[in-house]
Amino acid sequence: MRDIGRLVLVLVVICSLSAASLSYVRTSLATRIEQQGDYYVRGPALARLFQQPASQLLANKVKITRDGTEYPVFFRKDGDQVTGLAVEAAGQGGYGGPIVMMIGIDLATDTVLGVEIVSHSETPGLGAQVEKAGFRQQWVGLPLGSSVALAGSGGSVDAITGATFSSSAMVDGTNQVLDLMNKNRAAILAEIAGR
Amino acid sequence: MDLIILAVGAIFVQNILLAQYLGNCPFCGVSKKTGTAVGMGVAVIFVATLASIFTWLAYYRLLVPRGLEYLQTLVFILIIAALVQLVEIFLKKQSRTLYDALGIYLPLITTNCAVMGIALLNIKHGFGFVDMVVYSAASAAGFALAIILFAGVRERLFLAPVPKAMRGTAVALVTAGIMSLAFMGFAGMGK
Amino acid sequence: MDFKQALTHGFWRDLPPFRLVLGLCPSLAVTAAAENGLGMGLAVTFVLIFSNMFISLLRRVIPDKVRIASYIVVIATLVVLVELSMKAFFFPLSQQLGIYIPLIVVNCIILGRAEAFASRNPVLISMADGLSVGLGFTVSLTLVGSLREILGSGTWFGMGLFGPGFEPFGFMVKAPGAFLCLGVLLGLMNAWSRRRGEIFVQT
Amino acid sequence: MLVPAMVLGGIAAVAAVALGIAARIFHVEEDPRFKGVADLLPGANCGGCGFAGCTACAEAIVRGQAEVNACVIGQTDTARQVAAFLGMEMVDNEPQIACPDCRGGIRATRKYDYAGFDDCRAAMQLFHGPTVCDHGCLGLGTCIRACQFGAIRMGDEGLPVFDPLRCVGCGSCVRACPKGIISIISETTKILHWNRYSECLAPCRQKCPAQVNVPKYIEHIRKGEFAQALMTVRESNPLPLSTGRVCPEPCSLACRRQIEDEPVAINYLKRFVADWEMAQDTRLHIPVAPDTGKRIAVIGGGPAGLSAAYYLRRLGHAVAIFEKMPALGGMLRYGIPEYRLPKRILDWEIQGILDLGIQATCNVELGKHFSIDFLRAEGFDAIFMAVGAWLDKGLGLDEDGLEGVAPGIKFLETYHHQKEITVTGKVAVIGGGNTAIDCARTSLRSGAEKVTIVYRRSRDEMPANPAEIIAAEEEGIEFRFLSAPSRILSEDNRVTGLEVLRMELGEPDPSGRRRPVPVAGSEEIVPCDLIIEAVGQEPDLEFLKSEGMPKLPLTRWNTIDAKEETLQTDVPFIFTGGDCFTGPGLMVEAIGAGRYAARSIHYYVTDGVIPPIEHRQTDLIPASLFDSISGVEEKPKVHEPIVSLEDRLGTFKEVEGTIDEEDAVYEATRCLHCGTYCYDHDLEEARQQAEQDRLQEST
Repeated sequence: MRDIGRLVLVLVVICSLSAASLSYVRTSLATRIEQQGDYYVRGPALARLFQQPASQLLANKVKITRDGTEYPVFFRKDGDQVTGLAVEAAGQGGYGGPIVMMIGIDLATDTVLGVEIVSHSETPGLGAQVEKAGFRQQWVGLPLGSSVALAGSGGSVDAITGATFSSSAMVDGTNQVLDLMNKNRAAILAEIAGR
Repeated sequence: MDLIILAVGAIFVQNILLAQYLGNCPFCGVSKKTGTAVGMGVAVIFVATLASIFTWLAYYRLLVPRGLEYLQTLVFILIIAALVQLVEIFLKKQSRTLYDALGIYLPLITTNCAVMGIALLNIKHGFGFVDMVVYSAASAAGFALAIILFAGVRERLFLAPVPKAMRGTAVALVTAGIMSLAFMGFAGMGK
Repeated sequence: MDFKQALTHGFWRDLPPFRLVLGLCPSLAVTAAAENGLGMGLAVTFVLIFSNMFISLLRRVIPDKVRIASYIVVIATLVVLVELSMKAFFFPLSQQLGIYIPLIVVNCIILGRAEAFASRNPVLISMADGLSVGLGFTVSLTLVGSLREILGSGTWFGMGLFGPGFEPFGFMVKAPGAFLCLGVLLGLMNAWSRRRGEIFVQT
Repeated sequence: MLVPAMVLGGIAAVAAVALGIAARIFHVEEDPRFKGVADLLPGANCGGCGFAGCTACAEAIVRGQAEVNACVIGQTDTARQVAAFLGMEMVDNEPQIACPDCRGGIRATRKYDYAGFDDCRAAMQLFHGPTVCDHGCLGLGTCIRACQFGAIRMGDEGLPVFDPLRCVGCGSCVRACPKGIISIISETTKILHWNRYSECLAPCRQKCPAQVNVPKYIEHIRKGEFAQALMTVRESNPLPLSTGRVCPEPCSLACRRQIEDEPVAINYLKRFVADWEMAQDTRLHIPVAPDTGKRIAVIGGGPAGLSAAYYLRRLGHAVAIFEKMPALGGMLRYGIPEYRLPKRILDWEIQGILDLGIQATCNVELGKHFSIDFLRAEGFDAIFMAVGAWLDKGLGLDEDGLEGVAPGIKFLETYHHQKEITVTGKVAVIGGGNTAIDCARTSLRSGAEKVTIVYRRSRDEMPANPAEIIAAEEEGIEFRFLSAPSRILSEDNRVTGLEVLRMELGEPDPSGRRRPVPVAGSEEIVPCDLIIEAVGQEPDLEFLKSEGMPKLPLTRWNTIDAKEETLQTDVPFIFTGGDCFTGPGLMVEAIGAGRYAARSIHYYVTDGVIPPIEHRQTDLIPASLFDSISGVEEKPKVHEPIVSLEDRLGTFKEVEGTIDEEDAVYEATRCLHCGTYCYDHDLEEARQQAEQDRLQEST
């Protein structure tokens, strides 16, 4: 039994040391990792949404947590006035996993500016067509305060042929954002103001 | 229905061996005889499913609540290694026949990237529990399918007049490439 | 094995994944582009050098029965370290390599070298062995990656090579191309060894 | 930092404890060597070896299904450690490798011309292949294509040639060959192998009681590979130095060359390679299998005992020899005189056998100092009884108590013990065997005036080696053939003469020799002072009556009874062989019996069951005894250097010398390398013919 004791001890010590050192590294690198992620993953989407270099926008970031899900929200300021938001959401139900998208919102008109794909793992040539401008054009100008649905389910969004799963993941992500905006608009603005 | 589509997709379209390149070491090492390949395939189905369940639980019940997602690699490999060994010890004592048929392949699975890969993919895809179980079993079944088919081909290949330099692993890889090409034909099936 | 041998054997005699048929999965999966191959190779090299170092240092401390388990933990720790650093400093690459980075843990080359070499040799020579095998692996991966990228996308390390008229051989960057490319390279290498009259066993 | 450390540490602890407990609860008894080897392997479980993980690979290695260097990760270091652990040494030139069992090739006669698909299996479909020989190689090279390691190429003689350095013993060629003539051979399989009718066997190889692969070692000699030649001999004969000197060469009686020419001097060649090793004074490495943990007692250190001990040791068992006399060797030492087999050479040879790790105790006699029960109590798993046949048969002529009458073996034995014994006066030796000649030549060297050999049949029927008879004649020994002793004349209890009766040859008796019939009234007196009776021996089985002996049934010839097929006696753990089983026989028969018993004992102690040898070859295969050889030119046989007559008489110098290297290689070229149906016509001519055929085909 003492034999086993020694084995267990050695293993536990090694594991604990490794976990401790890793958590140290992780803590020291955490900010940088997040910045890198924002820069490479969200940056391009943001830049396209607001038509301005991402570097000006990446710092304008808050995180809103709702129902256990965290939504990163970026904002655009004209002077002191917050004129636009970009909310990121993960649309569930995609063929290769969730589709992460960013939805731009024009606060002046209360409409959707457009949608950009942050990341996806859909099949090239099929689900990957969600990236195509033609498909995404359907988002421009959607009013806040409602929800969307695929044409097949009586809604307004035309799905991509052969990629129903990907399309419905897009709809799912959009509805999450619309819902968040409708219910938490004040809280978000307060959070931004608080920075 | 969704689950069936998920399964078909995992077996054929995103075949773990031929499309995701996971588990190639045993694919080349253990595919020399059909019998061995069958044993290995079945053992992988069993272990991959079991390991996925445990790693999934560990990830969502242990790591996520404490914000330790970055430790997943470490935790997963520990769990898989311990689990495989436990199953092996248990089988050896309880059912020698089962052990001789499947158990002997268990050690090979610890370092089989297919098993670890499936566990990681489960997390990456963000599956719920049921989806996860189906996906894991189906992916492993895809592995089994590919390795058994491949072993059949290799048995024939063994006696084929292959140029000397291409004998063995080289021609096996080329064959795998052709099989992979065939599996590409499944693209678009499922979802 | 002396020091010089330890430093050089990874480049031909035990060149992975060709001569030492191990670590096939990453060789196939991440070599769609030369850059990815290089990155993966370097990550493996890093892990190899340091896993060899730690294991060589700990070889007298670790009891035999938990040897393998301890090695796996050491390797996994290093892999997570690589994963984290890559995310912090080479983010796009880390996205490209995806789950194949954590899968370095189960790459037999590393555990193999740890067991076959580091657990029996002093620190410096073990690190030299790690460096040699790791760089050999890097060279192989970069080579496969270059071939596949040039043929499959018409670029090399992202630089366009042929101009717009080139219709890429798209098959090469997909899974079948990976198998085919590796198989043919292996065959060529065998043919070369054969011509040199080397005796070696390719299982 | 604490939380992750605790989480991970916790997981590790749970896993380790669970494993520890499981390992205890579900513990399974296994061969400890599995674990030992598995611990030496990398444990990476990569599957590169083709086995299911390192444990499976370890099991395969221990079982001998995989080579010690099976691991692709571990490379040479691991292989060496595994080998050391298993008690094997890595021997570069003796791994488990493929061996073709056909010597035919282009020499084989064709039934028809085959122009089909270039594949042996395809050719097989058509009347079992185009060669006359049923089991011969078809030479289309399917095995070459099956080999993944490039270890096989087609040789000049139309036979696949195996490169032992490249061969890994994977067995793909064995599976590919439709004729089943390739086998994976390890040292163990070689030792356990006995000829079968289904094999391609040269007549000499069939005839040799020890089944030495004669053509193979001769071929090695021809190529100058003396070490391999000697190792080939040692596969079935551990005493090449002694056999090379005293063997009467039954093999050469079957030699096909004698149809047109003199037979090949097989024994000179054997003696040459054996002496070659001794002249180097470095012993060749003899591989020994890993220890099995079984213990075998060998009673009797003669040729049968030594041979059994040698092979049992090489199969991995622990062997102890118990010898009654002060030194090992049995009849070789005490029955064969110095001038035929110098003791110095015998000692060197026996030492080589003992060096394998065999324990030998001399001066202990069964029944007097120890018993079978004692050996069982000591933990011996099996016993090999090879006590020989040391009891001289008498003539039944009231010779008891007379001074001047000596039994043959007793005479030689006494001679060995007291080197200074002198023989004076006239000596009559009765008998026609080698013992009689040995007695005669020994007494001549010890001072006898005149030596006469009295034998009741004619010279052609003498069982002694013809060479010995000639040598004895040269030395001036008188032979009285067709004379049977009828009465011993004596004065004052001292022998003065021997009355003999002339004989005529009548009808053949069951032994095939013509029965001598006495001619009435033909009595003659041979005056002599010493009569040596060398008319036969039988085993001295007094010990069977002692305590602690199980009951062993005897045959009617007063030898120990055992099953012919296994040499197992009625007491399952006791095996027997050699003279005490067959009655007095040749040394090479005893050597064969020793290996045969080793095979039975090996299976008995490891598996418990001794598998019968299917189609075991006992008689010569008629097809192999072709009676004409065409295209063979006469080439004179070499002759051994022989010590001059003056030097021989009065000394015990070794009479025959060893041939030199040049002669040995020349003599080796005289071998026809017979198979069952094929032999070297004239290799050059056959080659040219094959070349012409090939040219014709291509045009």
